[in-house]
Amino acid sequence: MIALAVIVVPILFAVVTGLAGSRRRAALGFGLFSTLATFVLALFLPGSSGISTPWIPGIGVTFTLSPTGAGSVLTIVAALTMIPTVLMAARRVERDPGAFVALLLLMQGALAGIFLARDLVLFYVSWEAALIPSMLMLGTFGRDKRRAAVLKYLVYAIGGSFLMLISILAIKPLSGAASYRFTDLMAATPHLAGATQVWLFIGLAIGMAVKLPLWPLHSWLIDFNEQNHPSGAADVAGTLYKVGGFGFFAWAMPLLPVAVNRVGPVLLGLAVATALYGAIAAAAQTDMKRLLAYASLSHMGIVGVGIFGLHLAGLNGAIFLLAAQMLSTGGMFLVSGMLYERKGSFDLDRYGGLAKSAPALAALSLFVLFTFIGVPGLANFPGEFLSLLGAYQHHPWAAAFATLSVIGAGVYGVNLYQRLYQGEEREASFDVGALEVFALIPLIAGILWLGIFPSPQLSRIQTQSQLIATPTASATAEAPAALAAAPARAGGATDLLGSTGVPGEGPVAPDAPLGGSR
Amino acid sequence: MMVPTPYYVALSSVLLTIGMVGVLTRRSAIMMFLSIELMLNAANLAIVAFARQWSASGAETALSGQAAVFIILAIAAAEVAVGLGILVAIFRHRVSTDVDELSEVRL
Amino acid sequence: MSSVVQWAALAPLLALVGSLINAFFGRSLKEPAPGVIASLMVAGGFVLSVLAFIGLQGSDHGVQVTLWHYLLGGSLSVDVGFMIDRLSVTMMLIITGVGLLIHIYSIGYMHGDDGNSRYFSELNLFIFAMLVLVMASSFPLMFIGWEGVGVCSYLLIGFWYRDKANPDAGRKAFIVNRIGDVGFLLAMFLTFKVFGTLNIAAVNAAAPGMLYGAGALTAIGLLYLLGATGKSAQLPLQVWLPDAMAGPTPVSALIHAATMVTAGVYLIARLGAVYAMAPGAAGTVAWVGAITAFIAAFAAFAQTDIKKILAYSTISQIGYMIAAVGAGAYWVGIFHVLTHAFFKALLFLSAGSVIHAMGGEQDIRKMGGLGRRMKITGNTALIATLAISGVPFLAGFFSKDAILSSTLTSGLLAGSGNDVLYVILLVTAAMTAAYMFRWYYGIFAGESRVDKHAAEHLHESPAVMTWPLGILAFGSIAVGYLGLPEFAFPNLIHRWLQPATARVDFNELASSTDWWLIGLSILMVAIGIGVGWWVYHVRKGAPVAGLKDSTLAGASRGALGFDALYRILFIASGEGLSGGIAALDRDVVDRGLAGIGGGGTVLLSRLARLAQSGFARAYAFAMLLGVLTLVVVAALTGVLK
Amino acid sequence: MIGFIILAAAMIAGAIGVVAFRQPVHAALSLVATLLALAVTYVTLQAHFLAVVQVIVYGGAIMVLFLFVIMLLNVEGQEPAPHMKWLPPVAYLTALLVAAGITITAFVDRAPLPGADRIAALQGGSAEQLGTVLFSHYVLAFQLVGVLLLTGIVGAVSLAQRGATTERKERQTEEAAGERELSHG
Repeated sequence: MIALAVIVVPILFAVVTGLAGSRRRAALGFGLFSTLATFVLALFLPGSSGISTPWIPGIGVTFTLSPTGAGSVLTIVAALTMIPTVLMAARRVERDPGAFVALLLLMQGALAGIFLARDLVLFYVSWEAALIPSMLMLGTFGRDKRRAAVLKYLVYAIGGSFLMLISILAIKPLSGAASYRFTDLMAATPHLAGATQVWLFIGLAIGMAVKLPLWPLHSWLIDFNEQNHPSGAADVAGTLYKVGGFGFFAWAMPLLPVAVNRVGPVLLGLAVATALYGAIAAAAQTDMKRLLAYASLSHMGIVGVGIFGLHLAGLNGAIFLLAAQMLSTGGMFLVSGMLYERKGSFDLDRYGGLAKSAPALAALSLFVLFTFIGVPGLANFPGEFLSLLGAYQHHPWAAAFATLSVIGAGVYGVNLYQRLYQGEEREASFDVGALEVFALIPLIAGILWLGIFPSPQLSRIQTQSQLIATPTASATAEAPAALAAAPARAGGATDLLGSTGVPGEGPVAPDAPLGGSR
Repeated sequence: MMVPTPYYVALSSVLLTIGMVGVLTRRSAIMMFLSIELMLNAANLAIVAFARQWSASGAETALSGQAAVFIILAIAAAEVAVGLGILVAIFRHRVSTDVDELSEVRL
Repeated sequence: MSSVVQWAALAPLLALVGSLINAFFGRSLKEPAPGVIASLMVAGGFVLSVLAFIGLQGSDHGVQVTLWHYLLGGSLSVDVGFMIDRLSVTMMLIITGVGLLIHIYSIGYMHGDDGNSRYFSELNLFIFAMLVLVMASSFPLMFIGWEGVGVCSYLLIGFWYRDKANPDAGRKAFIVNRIGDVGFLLAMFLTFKVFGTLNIAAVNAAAPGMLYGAGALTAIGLLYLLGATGKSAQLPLQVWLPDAMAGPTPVSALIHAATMVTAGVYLIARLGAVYAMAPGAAGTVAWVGAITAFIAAFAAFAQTDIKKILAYSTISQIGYMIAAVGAGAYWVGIFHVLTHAFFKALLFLSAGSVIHAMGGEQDIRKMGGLGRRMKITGNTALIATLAISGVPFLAGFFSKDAILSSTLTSGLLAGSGNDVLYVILLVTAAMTAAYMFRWYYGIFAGESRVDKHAAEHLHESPAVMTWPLGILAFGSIAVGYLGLPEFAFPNLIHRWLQPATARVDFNELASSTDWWLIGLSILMVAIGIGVGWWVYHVRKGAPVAGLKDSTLAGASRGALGFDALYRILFIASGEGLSGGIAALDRDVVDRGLAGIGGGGTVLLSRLARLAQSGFARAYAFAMLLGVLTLVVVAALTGVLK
Repeated sequence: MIGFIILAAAMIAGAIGVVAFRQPVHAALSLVATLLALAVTYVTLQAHFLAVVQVIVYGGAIMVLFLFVIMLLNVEGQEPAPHMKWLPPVAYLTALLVAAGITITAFVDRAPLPGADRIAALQGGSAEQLGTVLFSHYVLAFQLVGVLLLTGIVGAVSLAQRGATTERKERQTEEAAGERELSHG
């Protein structure tokens, strides 16, 4: 039932906030209460019970929600990210903040629907429902050239969704599944003929690749971020909406394993291209938002590498990275909004030396930035690392190329920091206010939480990763089999050390008292 | 002597197309309306003819076609009432029933 | 027993707490509180390390402390856990011990800087990351420390961020290090593929069971070497370290001389079992080290910046260490890390003392004769110079000699040209002595070239700075005796480290040959010192006079043009590529797709607009056309049936 | 058959009249003629009840409404359209094609038709029979039509009423203004 509440509460509050009109305090109050309540509810998602009732029985559509697996992780993190976003939106949107907050809350409800739905049609409905608020935010509150951006966004999104819809409509009759429920589909679709699977998969893949986004279907993202409201709140919502990877992970890939084996390498190649392309293009940007857009495109490429690498570690990592980048990319966009408030521009040439008059903002930005570029110990790293590691196990060269994007991340990351905060200060500015600190605290807490203790979330994700058929170990591990007399496994490391008697690393004291959180 | 159904259908089609021509060539909304009524009745004729054709199957719903025509008649009555109401309102506003002048909905 | 050792796991935590205290409350603390807090935290870490050191005396085995589960995915499982064994404890002692002295020194050096608390926060964060690096029980955790020290290095190089050159240097260091990190990442991926685990101990345990010289092991070795070259400033990634001298001098001493840059040496020593099975990789390591040592020593001759000379010297000395671990003499590499930590930290801190006294001047052409005004600094610098030059009975002599003999006798390098390596390193030893005496004479001896204004303010540094100098000077002499030549004397450090490092075979030499080799290296050092003394002292050549305008001098000054080459090869082409891709995306991918889609749509919409005349009768006609179509279809199907 | 031909001729003549007459009143009356002929045709098709309804509802109520409106608005005949001069000829041609197509289809389609004897035996179309069907199978549709009619009435009334009230108000203000002028004058 909590799963339903996580969807319904934000939507109800969106209606209430919308009805409250343009009163700023109402928007702030309702918005904060709703996001906090949703976050608390979301924390109880793991372990709660799901829902499954018939919805449109005539065509086998059910209303099925499941608070397990990757969806619950993403829902929790998205709910956390929404708190500062609503806070900033309610304070910073000049005209009609109530409508903006209402749209954000609608977005949150739809996102929770995407993450928790275990019925393909319900998933699609949520997927399309999220499009409306994100489009309205861009179209109503965006900057000067928003009309072109909206048009481009809609063309890409609807074009993709249309193909996806065709596949979704076809998948049940073709496979003879009992309903659109995931478990029913899963019982039938993997047995479809190869060619059928490929066509169905291509339809789904195009819709999801637009949202991932995968090169060359990414063009909308850049304009979307550049033209959104300068507070950055709408960009955060857009970042949360980069659910293409989750679509592949939760639906397209488990349902159509044969197609994944055939089409997967192509998608992996595109993902590698996306990762490198985004990182390289980001280094040349002079507009903060465009830079962030390209950089997050590069991260999405790594998500793709993890997913299409078809290794459990990579699958876990990709979804984890998706969750972590909600916090880090979201944080970067909020920081960009804070900077815009100080200088009234996103042009990096107009910045410099801000660390002198805004040292705390510099420190907080640097923290989020380091997360963003995947410095280990922080939230993005486990995801990036596992994604690339997983892909490497089956496709070493692809993963090696994708790993080069790490260098690009270093380049655009430190360039950005240097151009914003270092050097001689042009004109004095002011340091973070209480609002901004309160906005960044949840994000930083989340970053530390995910960065230091990733394994509970990873194990939750893994329950779902296992549904995707991965190539068996024997097919890929020929090298170690030939090389290793006794390949060690992580779990058995201690035993191995004790028995082999290598004069090297000292054997491990079993059951060290400080440990034991396994 | 029974007149076969195709004759009725042919008659119906002639009436229908005459109505169509009326809709297309007359500019007065009243005249277009009259033509539309004509087309409606042409369709009714065809339905009644088909109803007779298929009622021969002896099914329980043999009179479905006639029931449909009955309902269409009722709807036509409502349509005419509202349509003429709109017409009167437009006429009050514009002192004309020329539909070519009513092209404001164009972008 | 082992519980004492386990407490060492708290050492990183202490440093982290110190960093956080200074980050959050440092600005409201009055000097010297931030420095004192930071120093106390490091002192706590040092005490814990000493306790662990004592605790490990009796046992050959390390202690593995597992804290919590970090990563999982299929068969991959990584814990956050520390491995405290003799190797890591040795590194911990260096980090916290030398680190503590440098922290104390910094209290005096950074006095009055408005970023005081930020400085100590970042310095403590560095200690935290470095401890994590050496204590990590698994590669990903080690990588956290590995990049963590890189981040701290970036922050501290650009500490005085207002001068654009400093952040530029920090950026360069960060990016070059990231290139090395790619090597580290790929090495981890391959390690997992080959060994099925990322636990360091498990990999080391499994490696001896592998095929000797297997390609996969060589690849792993080379990839970790790439990581090591980035962090330890070895060829081809050595270019960042000289620029890194832009940071405060104690930072150069701690990060860019004593600890962080030796991480590569530690990594290879830690993975000794893998390199011991991969002679190709080990040979490459040794060669990279030897060539770097030579090139950097050559580049040190023509530098005029007091710290850049030391930076090139550091690169050269790390080259020695890398050569040693490449030869499989892991204890020797760590031994040189230890001795180098003392005398190089001492050199940097002496240089810092000079810079402090000169009011920020770093050009040795404007120094000279300072030993007379700054007695303590001058004398400690002399001890350090003698130690690094390899003068007998000082620390550098013992460790350098061990490196020379191990490269000559290593069985692992049997196919990689032992003797050539030995000769290169021997010549480099003479060069080291020569350029270090150029440095010493240029600053502390001879005539004063200090301008009048600066000369008036010349003063010896306060006690908080000179005491660490003294302790380090003592260390620069004493620690060498831990590793007396093995063939004749008890060698404490080898015996201590042996259980924690992999075993590699070395050829036995006759005892007399050993003595001859020592004599040879003493001779080379004597030649080096003699040349330095003659050129820079007796002939009173200004530090740059001897080599002023030759091509050789130019090559030395430009460090063989690596910077210039990379600027063309990578920076210019990288910027070109980046700009090109950005333009491609803007003009081709975006406009192209938008053009095809948008242009087509516009065309269609123009056509469609023709139909939308706004005349109701036109719409009716359109409907009629539709009816006609239906009828025609129906008629045709009817007729044709 | 002869009866059918006469009825068809009357109907087509009436239809052409609807389209061709200039004056709306003439056209409306011509439509009445067509509808009455249609009612007779319904009788030949055994739709007795519908024939009656056709006369009462169509020929009576609806056409009277039309005539009222025509008289009320005083609509007169109009000149041919200035726009889309190409439309009438094209419309004639298209209409001809449609009629031809439907006729051909109706005669050519060889779907099996039930025998004429069984059709002759059919005695449906009385009020009782139609009522039975309407109130059993199509009761929901029937009810909905009732609702629709109600809506139509409300809509028509409100459309008419709104115009009326605004006019009344305008008239009142004019009168008030006139009175003021009078009092001042």
